[in-house]
Amino acid sequence: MKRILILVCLCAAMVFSASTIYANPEAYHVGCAFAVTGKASWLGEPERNTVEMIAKQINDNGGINGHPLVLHIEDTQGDNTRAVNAVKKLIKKDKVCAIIGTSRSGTSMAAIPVATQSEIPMISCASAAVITTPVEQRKWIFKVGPDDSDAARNIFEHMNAHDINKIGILTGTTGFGAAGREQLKEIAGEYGIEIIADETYNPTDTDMTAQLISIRKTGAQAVINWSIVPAQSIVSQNMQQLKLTIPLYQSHGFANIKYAEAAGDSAEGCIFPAGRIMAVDTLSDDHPQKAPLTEYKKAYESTYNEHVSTFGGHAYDALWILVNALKKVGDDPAKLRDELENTTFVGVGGIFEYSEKDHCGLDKDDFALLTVKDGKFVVLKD
Amino acid sequence: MNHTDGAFVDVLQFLIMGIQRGSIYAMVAMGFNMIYNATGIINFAQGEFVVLGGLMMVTLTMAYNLSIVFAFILTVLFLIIAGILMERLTINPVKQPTVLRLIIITIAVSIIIKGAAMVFWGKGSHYMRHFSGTESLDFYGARILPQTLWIFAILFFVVVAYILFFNYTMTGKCMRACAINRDAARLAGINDRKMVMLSFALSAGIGAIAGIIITPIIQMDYARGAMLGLKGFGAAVLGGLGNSMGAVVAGVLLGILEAMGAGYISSHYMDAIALVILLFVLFIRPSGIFGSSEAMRLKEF
Amino acid sequence: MSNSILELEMLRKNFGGVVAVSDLSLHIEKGCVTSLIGPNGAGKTTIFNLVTGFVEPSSGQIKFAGRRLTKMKPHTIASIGIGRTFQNVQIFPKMSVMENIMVGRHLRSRAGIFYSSVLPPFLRKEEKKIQEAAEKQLHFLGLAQHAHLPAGSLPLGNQRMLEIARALALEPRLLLLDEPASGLNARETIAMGELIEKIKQMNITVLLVEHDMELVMDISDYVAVINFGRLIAEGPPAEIQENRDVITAYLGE
Amino acid sequence: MKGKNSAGFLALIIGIIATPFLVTNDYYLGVLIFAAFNSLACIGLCLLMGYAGQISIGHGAFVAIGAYTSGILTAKLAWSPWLAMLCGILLVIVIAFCLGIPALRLKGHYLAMATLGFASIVHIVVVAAVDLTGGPSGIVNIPRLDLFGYVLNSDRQYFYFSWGVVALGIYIAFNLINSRMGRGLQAIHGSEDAAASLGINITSYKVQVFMLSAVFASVSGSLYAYYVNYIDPGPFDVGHSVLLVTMVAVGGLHNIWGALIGAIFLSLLPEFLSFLSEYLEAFGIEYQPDFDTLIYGSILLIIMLFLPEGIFKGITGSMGSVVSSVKKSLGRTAGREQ
Repeated sequence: MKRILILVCLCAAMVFSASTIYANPEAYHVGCAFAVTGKASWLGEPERNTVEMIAKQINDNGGINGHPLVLHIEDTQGDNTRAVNAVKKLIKKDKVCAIIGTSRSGTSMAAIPVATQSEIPMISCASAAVITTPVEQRKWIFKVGPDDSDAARNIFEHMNAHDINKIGILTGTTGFGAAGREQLKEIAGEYGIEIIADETYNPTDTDMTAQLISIRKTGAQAVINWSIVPAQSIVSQNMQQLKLTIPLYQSHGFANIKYAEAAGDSAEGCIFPAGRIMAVDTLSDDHPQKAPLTEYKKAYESTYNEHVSTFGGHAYDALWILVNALKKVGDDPAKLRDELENTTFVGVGGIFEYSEKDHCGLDKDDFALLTVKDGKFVVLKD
Repeated sequence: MNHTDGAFVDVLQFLIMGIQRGSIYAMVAMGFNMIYNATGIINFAQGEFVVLGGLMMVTLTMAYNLSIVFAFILTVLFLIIAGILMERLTINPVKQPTVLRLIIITIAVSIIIKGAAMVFWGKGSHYMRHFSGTESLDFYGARILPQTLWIFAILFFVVVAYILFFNYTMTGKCMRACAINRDAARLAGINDRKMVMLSFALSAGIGAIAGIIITPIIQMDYARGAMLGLKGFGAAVLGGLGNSMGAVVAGVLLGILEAMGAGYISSHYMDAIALVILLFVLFIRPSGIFGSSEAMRLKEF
Repeated sequence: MSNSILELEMLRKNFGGVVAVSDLSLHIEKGCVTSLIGPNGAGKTTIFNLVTGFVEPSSGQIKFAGRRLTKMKPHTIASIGIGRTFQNVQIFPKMSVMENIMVGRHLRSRAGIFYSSVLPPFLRKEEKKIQEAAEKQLHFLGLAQHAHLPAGSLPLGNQRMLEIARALALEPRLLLLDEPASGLNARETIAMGELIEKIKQMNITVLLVEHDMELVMDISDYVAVINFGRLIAEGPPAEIQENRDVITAYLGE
Repeated sequence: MKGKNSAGFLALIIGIIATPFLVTNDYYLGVLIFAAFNSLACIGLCLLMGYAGQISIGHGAFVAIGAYTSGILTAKLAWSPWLAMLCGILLVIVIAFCLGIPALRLKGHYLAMATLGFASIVHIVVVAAVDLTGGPSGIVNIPRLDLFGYVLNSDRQYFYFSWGVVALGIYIAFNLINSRMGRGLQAIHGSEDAAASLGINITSYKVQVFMLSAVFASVSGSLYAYYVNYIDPGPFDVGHSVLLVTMVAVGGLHNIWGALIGAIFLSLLPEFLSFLSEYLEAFGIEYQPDFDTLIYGSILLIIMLFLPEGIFKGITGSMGSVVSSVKKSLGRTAGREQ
């Protein structure tokens, strides 16, 4: 009996102390919902790391106009149900003024109704176009992930320049891969390119030989591998094994140096569109993004001792865009939303120009075509 | 492309890839069977053994730069200890074991192993160098990786060792006796609790070997266990639970079915094809291809 | 035997190479107690399983009240009026004694899954009838004081009684009892004999497999002796007791 | 329903009515709404596993079929959500019938594998049939449910509605258990031979209860779709099927209340863990959500090791001993006073 009493007291003390710590009326509360663990943790982890780093930086420098920035970070585990709960918790319990996240397109779509209904602005780090379109239904939703169609356009332009017009596509069966597959099929015609093989693989797949042989049989001139999961690095290895020498294009989901490392020398020479963060060193000094990119890369890599990735960059952009808006209008969600629509921001992912009609803000020029050379990402020159 | 095109080369290539996939399923299924024979349960943490084996091997070879052979032995030993620990801590203490309860316990263990692997090894995908290079070899026009040959060879070695162990050693014979009739074996003076522990040790060891040989090809991350476990379970059931040689054949068959299905029917429905066939086999032969219905009746749920 | 209720014609059952029942023909007369006796492994329980549809005959046929039972499922055979008990008591140990018997009323009630789960008020009448019938059985067998105990907690003798009560709840025309007295003490065995007499008086035909010869000779109207799956003798108890073949079969040469 | 169960049912109803007055934060209500979906599926699964003794590691598939039928018919064809839900129910009845007849002949692990295989096939089809299901991109703009023309917009309304459905589910389950059919099922669980000898059509009963439990799962899927307004294959993978079985086993296999408690417990556990991390951080203890998986697994293991019959039996058992000891001491004082 005594033990139970002590336990009750302890719990009460915990509740009390926790509530006093968070009761800081001056602070700006921002919610973050990332897939820190679970099947999409390679997205969520760098995102979480990035926002924690920036928040510390901001608070060390006196906060936002004197207001400390308090981040509430929730783990969605890449799971839709958890994402809905997380976003609801941020809005209803932590009373945040805006939400950054979620990491995946699927979790973003699940969370959108919650944010919309509560009229809290949400900046998604995922890239599917449906997140911000149609814009009338997505009044409160913004995203920093680039549109898949813009990435596809970059690839197709490069193909046009090299007289490639019959291609095979190979996509992962995740939200990212499926959205890419849709876009590729939709806009290939605009560039006079014919998709003659359409194959998919599971994120848990271990071997894409069969799919590549099917593509080889059709006589495709190039392969586009569109995926975000680690399994994609197996594709280039399988191609090397099969001695399949046609050009390999990858999506912007490949923009993680770990994937190139995993693929080893088989990844050499593959071409993919990506934000310029991946090849800062080879960027010319007069490029407007050079400064923020260098700064972010340096800060991230020195803090966490691991390579910077595009996904962390999304979180960087989202948080700074939000912080800039907070600086101007304070933490009223409605004002924040209006301010976000007028934002222009030079960030890691590109130059964001949000407007009433465009809640994505990036266009195809924010991608650069990169390639892998000596195990490093470099800007493709040809 | 050049002369390597052609239906025959494709078939051959699918066959090679199928056997490679299937070899892993076969080894997972053998692990399932060993524990099934000793306890009558399916160990849902079997896939996690494979993951642990792979990750451990990555660390030893890539971070500590140990030689492959040495790291191999160390990893298998590590997993055997892990298997014994699992049995001593979670299976042995259970006083009134019902099948479902033990299964849920193994599910819990699999979650714990997954969580621990995530904390220790992080969430990223880990890769390691192939045993002997990545330059693929020509085999009647089809391409085959040296690692694939390693996988075939090691599967063969494991199967031979398995047969020798269970047919020619006293311990192996005792384990078989326990599998056939536990009460009778106990009356004959066999320590059945020890046999259960041994079965966990061995099946963890086999899991480790599977993980080690496949990691260079598929890379390893903490969350792979569930899928490997599912496929291995499919192979074990297809072969007839408790029948390890049946499991080997069924595992390889399942791998070939998947590769052929992906190549000739549809990569979108690749996994479904193999599963549909599996279900049909079960519906026609309720105790698997090589299972006997008599043996099944002995070990009901 | 024109008045037979159950007719076995050239019945045969092979398990692999083993012949369990070999071209056996036997007619069971209506309203009588007929016993099947024979050494262990003679094929008596197999005959029960053949009659109740648990195993399919390799050849030959079974007729119950003029209907062929071949290819019928056990539950269908139960529905046309054959009840049975099992050699190793098969009660439902986690259910109460009362519920066990209520299960026996299964065929005498009709509610399906939809009515059962959605509209129970419409079923109160039926449920009440089931209960009343079950209570009647309990009283008949003197188990009423145990009605709400879990069946598994009863002593073996009562469990056997319960199993018979459950089969009686079916209101069968033919009741197959598989070694009802095995494992019972002398007093319980006598009670069992009295019970079988009572069942006979209810105009239910009884087919009995039993090793307790005293009981068999006491209550049977007719005895059939089986060895190695063959019928080696049949007739009234007194006749059987004199039969040389039977004595040889039981005692050996 | 009778005795303790009707008292429990009354308590449940009172709990459902009272909760939104005590818990005003939509976040907590939202969590409880998700718990209701799992509870519903688990009640059905408990009928199948605990009472008919048949395992199914494939009920996530029926949840998926319910959710997708609702999603496709309402979002793409603009049907009424109610009609769509009904179609989902009819569809799973047909599918459960077709699957159940061959599958329920299997036993133990073979049945487990067959249902598990079924669940992964459904998941693969949901992922691959892009034209029908939207594939991994899912289905957006699924409408909210309306009740007599009154849209269930707030979480409080949806809470009442979904838990009302759970209460209805429990009512149905108890009716069934205490009926002729329920006794038949328990008889099958006790001894298939004896049940058959009493005229119970075993195959038919197993298939019927399989179909009923599939209906529970399907309704839970439909409710999920109408609540989240978006579905993709993520929540309906094989892991979900395994989770449902785990919920039933953790709560207590042989009791509907157990299934309910298991479902609620495991639905809330991840949220508890996220609170745990906040409190630990508030005390300055570095806590990574990475440990959640580890803790979750450990809790599951501890329950299975120390509460073999599930949480429900564990709680009622200890409550029973408390009650009896209280009774005893009361009796003693009463005795002294006389």
